[in-house]
Amino acid sequence: MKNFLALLAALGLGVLIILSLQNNTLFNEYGEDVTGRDSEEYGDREYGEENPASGPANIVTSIVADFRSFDTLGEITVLFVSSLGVALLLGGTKQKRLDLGFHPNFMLRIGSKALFGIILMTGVYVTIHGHLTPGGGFPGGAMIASSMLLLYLADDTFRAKIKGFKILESVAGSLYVLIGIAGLFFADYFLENFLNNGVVGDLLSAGIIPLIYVLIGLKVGSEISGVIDNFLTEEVV
Amino acid sequence: MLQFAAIILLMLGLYGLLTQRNVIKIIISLNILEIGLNLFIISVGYFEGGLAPIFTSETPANPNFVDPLPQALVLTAIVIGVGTTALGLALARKIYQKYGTLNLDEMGEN
Amino acid sequence: MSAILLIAVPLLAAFISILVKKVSPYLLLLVSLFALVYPFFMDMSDVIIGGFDSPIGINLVVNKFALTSLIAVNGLFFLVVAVNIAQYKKLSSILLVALAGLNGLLLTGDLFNLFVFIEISGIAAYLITTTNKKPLQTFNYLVAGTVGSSLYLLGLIILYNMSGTLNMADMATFVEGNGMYTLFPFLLMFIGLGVEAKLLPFNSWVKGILGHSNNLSGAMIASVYATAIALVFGKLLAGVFQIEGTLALIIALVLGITILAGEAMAYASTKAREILLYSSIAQAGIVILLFTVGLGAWATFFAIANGVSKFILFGVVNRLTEEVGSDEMDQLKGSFVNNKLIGVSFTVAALSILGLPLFFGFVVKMNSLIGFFEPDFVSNLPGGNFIFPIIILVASVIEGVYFVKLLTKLWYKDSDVKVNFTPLFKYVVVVLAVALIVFGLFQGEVEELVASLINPGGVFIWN
Amino acid sequence: MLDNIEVLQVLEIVIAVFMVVLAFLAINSKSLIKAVMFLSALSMLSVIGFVVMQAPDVAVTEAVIGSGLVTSLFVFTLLATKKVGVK
Repeated sequence: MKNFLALLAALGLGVLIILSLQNNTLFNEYGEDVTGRDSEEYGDREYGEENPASGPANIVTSIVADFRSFDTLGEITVLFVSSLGVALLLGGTKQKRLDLGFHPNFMLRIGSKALFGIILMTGVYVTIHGHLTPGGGFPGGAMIASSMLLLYLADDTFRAKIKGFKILESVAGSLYVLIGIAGLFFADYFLENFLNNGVVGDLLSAGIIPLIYVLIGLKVGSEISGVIDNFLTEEVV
Repeated sequence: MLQFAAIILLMLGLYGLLTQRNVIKIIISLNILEIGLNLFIISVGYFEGGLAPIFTSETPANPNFVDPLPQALVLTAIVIGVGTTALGLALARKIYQKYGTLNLDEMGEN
Repeated sequence: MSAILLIAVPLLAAFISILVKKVSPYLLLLVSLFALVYPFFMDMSDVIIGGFDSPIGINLVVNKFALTSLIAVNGLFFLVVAVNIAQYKKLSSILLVALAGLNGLLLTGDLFNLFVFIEISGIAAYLITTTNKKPLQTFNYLVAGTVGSSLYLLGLIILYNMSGTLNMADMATFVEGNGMYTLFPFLLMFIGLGVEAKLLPFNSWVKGILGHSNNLSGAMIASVYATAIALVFGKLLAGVFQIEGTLALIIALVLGITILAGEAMAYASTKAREILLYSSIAQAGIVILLFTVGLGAWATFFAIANGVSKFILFGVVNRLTEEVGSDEMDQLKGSFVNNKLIGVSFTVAALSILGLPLFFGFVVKMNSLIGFFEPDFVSNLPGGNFIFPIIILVASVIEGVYFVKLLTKLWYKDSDVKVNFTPLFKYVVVVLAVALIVFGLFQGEVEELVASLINPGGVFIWN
Repeated sequence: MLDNIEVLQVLEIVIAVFMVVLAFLAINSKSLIKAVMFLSALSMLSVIGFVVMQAPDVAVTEAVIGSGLVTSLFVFTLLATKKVGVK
């Protein structure tokens, strides 16, 4: 009976979504052109243009870190508060490494350490090129955290220096807000880009956006590393 | 085609949430719901023949980009999803510590 | 001065506070005091973020409604923090984030940005409830909240697909011209927010959370968060979706059932905390009903009066429970005999919710009911002019029965229950109770204040 | 010879079907670790879906976060609650 009701609810949701979409073009040819939407103006520049309104060659980046940067500030706050929560729930004074049930052999240890550097570099690269190519602070930061994860897997007694993560996390987050407040003073608005946008497509372009993305990368990286560390420990009974 | 899959994933996620009695399974259902939602949001911005919204040296004049806004929204949604999943899993461990089981029916309290 | 500082400063403080653990409680107190005072000195103009005009960028909407909400919510937040922080120093950073999230909810003018702030304040709320030491109940809250916000996002995206905008003002224009098509997405968003606002049937988490609440989580969720979410509902219902016709009727009926069911369950319960939590479900229903039928100005003050009363009620009952070890009414018998001052304040808060004359609650309840019968009030519900005032009156009668039952038990003569309240808590409770009476006595002034919220065109919020 | 658009359409259908099947398996599988693996595979397929729909940024993020980190968090939780038979 309960399953039947659940099925009914799920079916109802699906049918209603489809019904509510019928009066527009989604089901004929996916969505429509961006014409008529607010997002028309987001891509309003050309490759090689000098100092446009928003600098990144990657339009998604220009939305994430420029037009709607405030959303992104909120987003890293979500990650921040959930990493605090994980630490609150799983952290404690008496902690030991979680027993993973296997001991890494020689190959795993050496291989992981070799991979650690490569993944870390990839993460940094993805972060720095976020305004030009797909990627940016979030996947870059997550890659940095994955490289930390490898260290944990390579050595079953490894514990990272949580304090270092905390400092990084705090400084990166504060700097993001401070850059926003700087915009209030150097330009007119919170989080406004107060540097020259440069040439679309250059590495050193897009004003404060690469800076913001690096901060996001560091913050996401340190937060997720902290979360992983908390998940890989348990209280001493 | 993918938007139908997205809607079915949404439905499956909701169904799982309503029927599953295991804490981990509930979080899995939540993740399925979120993947469906993310695919759905992207499909709202996509149209056939659209280009990925990145300027390169080969971008033609007057490029026909897909809608970049939903993509930015999904980036936000994915990160928020990780946050809630991590928190849910941490709570799952606390629940296990307290009740010795992950099954809601075996906890004797509700 | 820009309203953005109300969000930026708490966030900055939160990021810094994890490094300076020792001083973070003071930082929290300082920032929440700042957030309480700042709205009085704020410019009344919309704020643009990032230098791009809305709808390209995100904007904050600052108007009288936002100011009123900010003062009420930040005021309650400050009091809750001031009373409880000594006991919960560990949560300082999380509470700072919660403050930023709540201010963001009340200020933002962008529907997706609202979603982000719902998540921020939501996650902070889950973490505040972990202090109950009931992980299973917190988990249920987390799942319910996450599903709710996912449904909100789904509805929002369907609307974006139709209208191409995420900005509230632009969306309001679009909805006005395309009322019928926006029905289902609006319903999804309504359900999504309804989870947080404790509306039936999405409130299964409430009992687990508030039924086991402590000083901090009880006051936070039932008073601060409840007020904030109700006002966000008001912002959307009065500013973006002016619903009417069948949809309004369906929603109003759901709300009517929420009200009556909440009151009935409160009547049936014998536990003090459960009575209060079911009563807050009913109150949330009334506030949102008032917003739905278009009595926004009084609904705002209804929410605020309820928030103040719930602060006192939950604060006192949680302290009693902590000391006595149970929240069964019979166990708490006579608690007030040795704590007369607290008892009187509690009684004032309960009677104010009930809507007896002399109290703030009376002024708002009476004026809301009168609002239904004003000649220029055009109800957007068929037959709404009569059914809903009657529902509210019936609800008040049931409230009367169980509150009197609760009060007589708590004032019972012979008792050996002795509970010590901290002096600070005592002062705060007494000051709030006095405020309830003062606002009740100066009825005319309150009415003028509320009238100033309504513009000549009858449009209540949008400028 | 199939042209690009047709290949894409076929790919879409295949991905869509597999995603639904994987989601169904993830919900109905008895073993928790298998359910987590199905979820991870589902997330990986959704990455291809994002690429097909011209959203490379989202694809990269989902690949790293969704199918990488989230899966590892799930596995660690299962290890901590000793529900997996790894020893």
